[in-house]
Amino acid sequence: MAEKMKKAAKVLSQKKLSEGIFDLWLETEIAQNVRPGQFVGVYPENRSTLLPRPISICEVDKARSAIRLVYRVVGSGTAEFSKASEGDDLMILGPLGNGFPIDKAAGKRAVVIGGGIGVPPLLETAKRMSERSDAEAPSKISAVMGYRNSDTFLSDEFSRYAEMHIASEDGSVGTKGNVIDAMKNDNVECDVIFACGPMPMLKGIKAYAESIGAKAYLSLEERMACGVGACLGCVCKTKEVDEHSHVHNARICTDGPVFDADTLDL
Amino acid sequence: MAEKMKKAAKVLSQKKLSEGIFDLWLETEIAQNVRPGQFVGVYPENRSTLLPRPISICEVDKARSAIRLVYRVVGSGTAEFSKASEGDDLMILGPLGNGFPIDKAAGKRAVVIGGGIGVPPLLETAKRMSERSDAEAPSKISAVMGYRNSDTFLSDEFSRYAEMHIASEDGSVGTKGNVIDAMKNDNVECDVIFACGPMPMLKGIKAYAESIGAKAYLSLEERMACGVGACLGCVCKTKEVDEHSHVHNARICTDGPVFDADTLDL
Amino acid sequence: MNTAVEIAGVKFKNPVMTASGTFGSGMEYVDFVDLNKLGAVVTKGVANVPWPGNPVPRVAEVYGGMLNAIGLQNPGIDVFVERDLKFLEKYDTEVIVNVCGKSVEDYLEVVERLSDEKKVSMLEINVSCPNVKEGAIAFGQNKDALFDITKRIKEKSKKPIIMKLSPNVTSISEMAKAAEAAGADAISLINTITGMKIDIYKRKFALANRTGGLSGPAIKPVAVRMVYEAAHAVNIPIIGMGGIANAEDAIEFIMAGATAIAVGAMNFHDPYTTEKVVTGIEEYMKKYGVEDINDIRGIVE
Amino acid sequence: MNTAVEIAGVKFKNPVMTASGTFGSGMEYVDFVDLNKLGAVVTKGVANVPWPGNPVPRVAEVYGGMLNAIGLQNPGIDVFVERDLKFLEKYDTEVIVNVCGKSVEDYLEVVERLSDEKKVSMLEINVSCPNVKEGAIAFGQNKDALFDITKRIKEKSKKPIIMKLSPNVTSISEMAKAAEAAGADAISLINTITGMKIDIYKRKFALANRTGGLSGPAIKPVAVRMVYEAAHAVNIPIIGMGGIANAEDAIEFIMAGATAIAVGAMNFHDPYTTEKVVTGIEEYMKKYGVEDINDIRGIVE
Ligand SMILES: Cc1cc2nc3c(=O)[nH]c(=O)nc-3n(C[C@H](O)[C@H](O)[C@H](O)COP(=O)(O)OP(=O)(O)OC[C@H]3O[C@@H](n4cnc5c(N)ncnc54)[C@H](O)[C@@H]3O)c2cc1C
Ligand SMILES: Cc1cc2nc3c(=O)[nH]c(=O)nc-3n(C[C@H](O)[C@H](O)[C@H](O)COP(=O)(O)OP(=O)(O)OC[C@H]3O[C@@H](n4cnc5c(N)ncnc54)[C@H](O)[C@@H]3O)c2cc1C
Ligand SMILES: Cc1cc2nc3c(=O)[nH]c(=O)nc-3n(C[C@H](O)[C@H](O)[C@H](O)COP(=O)(O)O)c2cc1C
Ligand SMILES: Cc1cc2nc3c(=O)[nH]c(=O)nc-3n(C[C@H](O)[C@H](O)[C@H](O)COP(=O)(O)O)c2cc1C
Ligand code: FES
Ligand code: FES
Repeated sequence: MAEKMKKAAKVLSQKKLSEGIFDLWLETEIAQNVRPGQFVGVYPENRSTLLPRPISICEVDKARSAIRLVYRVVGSGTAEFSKASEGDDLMILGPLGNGFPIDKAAGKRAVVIGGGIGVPPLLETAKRMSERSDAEAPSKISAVMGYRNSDTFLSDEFSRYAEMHIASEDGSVGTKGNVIDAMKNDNVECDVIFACGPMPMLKGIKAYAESIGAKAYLSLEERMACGVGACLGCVCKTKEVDEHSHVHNARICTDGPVFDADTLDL
Repeated sequence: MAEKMKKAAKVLSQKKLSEGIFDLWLETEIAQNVRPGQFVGVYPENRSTLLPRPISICEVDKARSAIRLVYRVVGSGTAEFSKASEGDDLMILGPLGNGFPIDKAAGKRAVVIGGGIGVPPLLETAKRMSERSDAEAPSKISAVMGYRNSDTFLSDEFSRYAEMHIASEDGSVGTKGNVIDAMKNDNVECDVIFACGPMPMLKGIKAYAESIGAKAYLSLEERMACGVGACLGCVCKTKEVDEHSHVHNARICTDGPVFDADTLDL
Repeated sequence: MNTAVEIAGVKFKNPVMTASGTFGSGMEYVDFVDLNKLGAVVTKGVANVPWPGNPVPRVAEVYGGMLNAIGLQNPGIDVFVERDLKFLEKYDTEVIVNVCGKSVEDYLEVVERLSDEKKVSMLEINVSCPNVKEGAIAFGQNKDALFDITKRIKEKSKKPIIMKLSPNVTSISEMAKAAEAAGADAISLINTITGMKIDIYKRKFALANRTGGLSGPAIKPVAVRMVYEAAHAVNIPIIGMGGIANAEDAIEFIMAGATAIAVGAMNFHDPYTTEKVVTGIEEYMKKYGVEDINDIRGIVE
Repeated sequence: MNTAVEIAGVKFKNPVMTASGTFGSGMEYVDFVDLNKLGAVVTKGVANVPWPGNPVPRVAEVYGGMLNAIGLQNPGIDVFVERDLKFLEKYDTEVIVNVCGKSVEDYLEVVERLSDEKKVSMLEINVSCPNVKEGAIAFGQNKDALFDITKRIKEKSKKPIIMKLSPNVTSISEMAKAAEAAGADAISLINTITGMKIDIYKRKFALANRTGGLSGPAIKPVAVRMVYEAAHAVNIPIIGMGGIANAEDAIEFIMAGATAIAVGAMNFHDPYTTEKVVTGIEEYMKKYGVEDINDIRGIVE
């Protein structure tokens, strides 16, 4: 696994992607060794807030040694990041977590599913799968993205790598409803799921995958302090006794954020 | 007395005056109603430090609605201020304190005495006296400035308003020794003293003024919290019971920073 | 929309007060704040006679707050009544006088002296100042002593009594219960937490008094917890304080169980804070459809 | 220049340790820190059997620090010895094992189990975790209970014992004296201060456990004061912690009377902190002509 580091990363560009959502490219050597679904901790400058903000890696550009973060402004940390512009430095900790096991999709019909601000990490996931050599590649890649309304940020980029399906809560785009509704509605073919989004969506996917006999790998979120597995702040419940903790708990930051849905007690 | 306010002030210019000493012009309406010897509280952006930094007003430019601060970088607040540049905003609280009573020098031989980073507030003091109409003006204005070495920041500007005398600890410029040594050495004529600098210097001046029968007005420093007379953090000892506190304590931020030396128990 | 709260029969137009010792008698903040807009002005602690307080330095900045060891400097009750109280008479706001003393008798003298002052709505009894050697804190760290002094003050006072509790105790619930059992009309908390700062270059304490009271945003989580614990231990109203910087903080205290709140050290960071908190609470209520501020008190259980 | 310190006959190459629970067993920080450079690795609390800990959210950020209510999740002593201790054997650093329990018997079981483990230099007994309902904190907030458990552990343990004290007490001096009287070889302080955070928009506690322990720079002044008070109350060595972010903070604790210090929450802000503190202390000593770190211990009186 790539060595973790905390280092300054230079802002290559930042733009507003849609209301309250920002699109940030950072130059960092972390880019050289990243798996899709991994994340970084971004540190605010504001010295009254000391913890890193976990943000998924949305895309990687090895040639420029750059990673892309797409994030929503929700509090003081993300508000601060949104003000960074080209040439500024941001301190980041990473690469963190395990990432999506895309080799599990070799020869299978893979579906990446994202809900709201869970969409970003699936872009690199879809991209990597699409770049694989024939033997390792999925037989098909679909993307199912759930949004609140017609603000379907990033969806255009997914269509480069995957067959696109959209669900929107207000029905303004694609299927009215959630991602499962879209899957059913559009008859999305599916052997393996890689998903990230709010907990109710993930629970729904776990149940749906079980019902159709597909495998699902879910990326979870939890409040974090260390980001490196030391504080035991960010656990989720596991069905079996976890190998590291020896209780029914796994660390999302280190053993996850991506888990085989079958191992989780959601 | 001018109403106090806390407002953003725009940086008009900032330059390094000498090693670790910065010269900052701020645009602020406070400029319209300032007395020499008053100060402002400057707030760091760094949200882990919440208290205002008291900095004396070194010069006023009413036409530009601007005040000048000359300060030494000693800690995190001043270090941060030193990085501000044209167009930046700094939050300031002011005008604070009473200022030097320059009317007491009408028709008298006035001497402004500054030591180290106590020099700045005396510049506006000397300037104002020099601008007074004949009846109110001192009969003579001298300036005695004490420095560590040949880095005699601001001294050239004093020579516009006052007869200049310099003392340096290492003897590299002017009289070797302190400001009293320079006064004696240069036979500086003196009826009224306005002084600001380290406590040992102020004690020396108080004693010297008594010995030659001159009046002395001393500007004191103390750790402050509120800057407006509410917290009672910044007191100095007074000979008599103070009118406000009803004990032998006066508030430097509000009853001072300038005190008639005769009223102080230094 | 109702922002008024009631404590011991006294009606405050809103729950926003000034924390004792951080706002003088209001006089020092009139350039910044319209005192008429505040729920109450809580004055600096006053004793039966003038107190000179501690040597300087009395204040020191620390991460997210400050230490103070003022030592309750005050001009004594006579000057206070003549000057500060007279000044406050001009304003349409409730006045709570913070009372300090070295012995029970000291407190009683001030309490009696204020009992007939019309402008005084309540008395806040400071038994929790960590910065004076005698009396004061001793009453605030021992539940029997707290019970005793509360009872004796209640016997004498014609004004409702707020006991101001120290956070430097093992169990705030027990202290709150002791105050309630002795008849206190309300409690306020927290006073400052005892702290220390050393200048490693000068090899000296930052404060002449060595220790001082920590206040400011740094202590807010401790204060919220203690307000919550106290609110679940007693039935008398609670005035919450400790690091309040804005309306969100104020509402956090109210949701933890406080009937009113006070702004302390943050007045020094932003002298407009108290008024901004008043406005901010109204905005929150409007935005989230809170009809009556009393409806959200203690709502997080 | 000497940076080595000694506690109960154990020699530490420098006074810099990791605060229990913030550094795992060191394993999680090897990408950032050379464990060989540290005075000691203090491990996460371990019990006789695995503990699942509290429900999430377990951590919340606050001004200048954080709240945690991990609830002492741990894999139990067997796994700890097999895996964590084995891992630490590779390093040339002292190992202090933090021990938790719900009853005296729980503690004794772990203490006995570790008594013959070569790699273990000392045991730190956590009687001050505010986040578990049973046991633990009760021992840390009552001086008789503290005396009793300390005594019983001392009778059984072949390793020197550090009692880790809670700051949530009226008098830290009394607690320190009780630990000393019962035979503790050293004390460490402070554990976290109990705090609370409420999300006023969700109208929920930020932590599932409601309350959590406050740590980080926000608590440093309280920690320094308690180290100072304890150092003046007892003669056994003190390991100081609470908000240490850099070498200056570390030296402040040492000047207040600590023999060694530990870095906790600030590891999360900067995973290199511990090593930077080691280097920074050396630089300070060089610059200010301190020959032996032991010369500045408790120098500010
Ligand atoms: C593994 C992981 C990947 C994530 N990837 C993304 C992403 O790609 N894009 C994106 O917009 N968001 C992502 N999030 C959520 C993101 O971490 C939060 O929105 C962010 O931390 C909020 O910080 P703030 O200072 O703006 O908010 P504040 O509310 O001011 O933060 C206060 C504290 O709470 C924490 N916090 C707040 N919300 C969350 C949350 N939802 N999850 C975890 N911690 C939180 C903060 O980190 C901080 O410690 C991810 C979270 C996790 C755990
Ligand atoms: C009335 C008055 C006028 C002053 N005028 C000037 C001036 O014109 N130029 C100048 O360079 N300096 C002046 N000073 C000193 C200046 O206030 C301090 O150097 C400054 O506050 C240091 O802040 P810091 O954050 O850089 O230092 P830090 O040491 O990080 O500050 C920590 C805390 O200590 C306070 N503090 C530190 N040093 C002093 C000090 N000497 N006096 C009061 N508080 C202090 C800070 O305000 C802050 O609250 C004046 C002080 C007073 C009281
Ligand atoms: C400078 C200063 C002076 C204080 N003086 C008093 C006082 O006279 N009486 C009192 O009961 N509390 C006093 N306090 C405590 C405050 O009223 C308040 O309880 C405490 O500061 C916590 O609130 P904060 O964090 O908002 O400041 C003082 C606090 C400060 C900072
Ligand atoms: C996430 C976390 C977990 C902790 N776990 C333990 C523990 O298992 N045992 C213990 O004695 N102290 C534990 N502590 C307390 C720390 O060791 C330390 O005493 C406290 O955090 C103060 O130091 P700091 O401000 O540097 O973090 C924990 C603290 C944190 C933040
Ligand atoms: S955030 Fe510390 S273990 Fe995951
Ligand atoms: S700084 Fe508060 S009274 Fe002077």
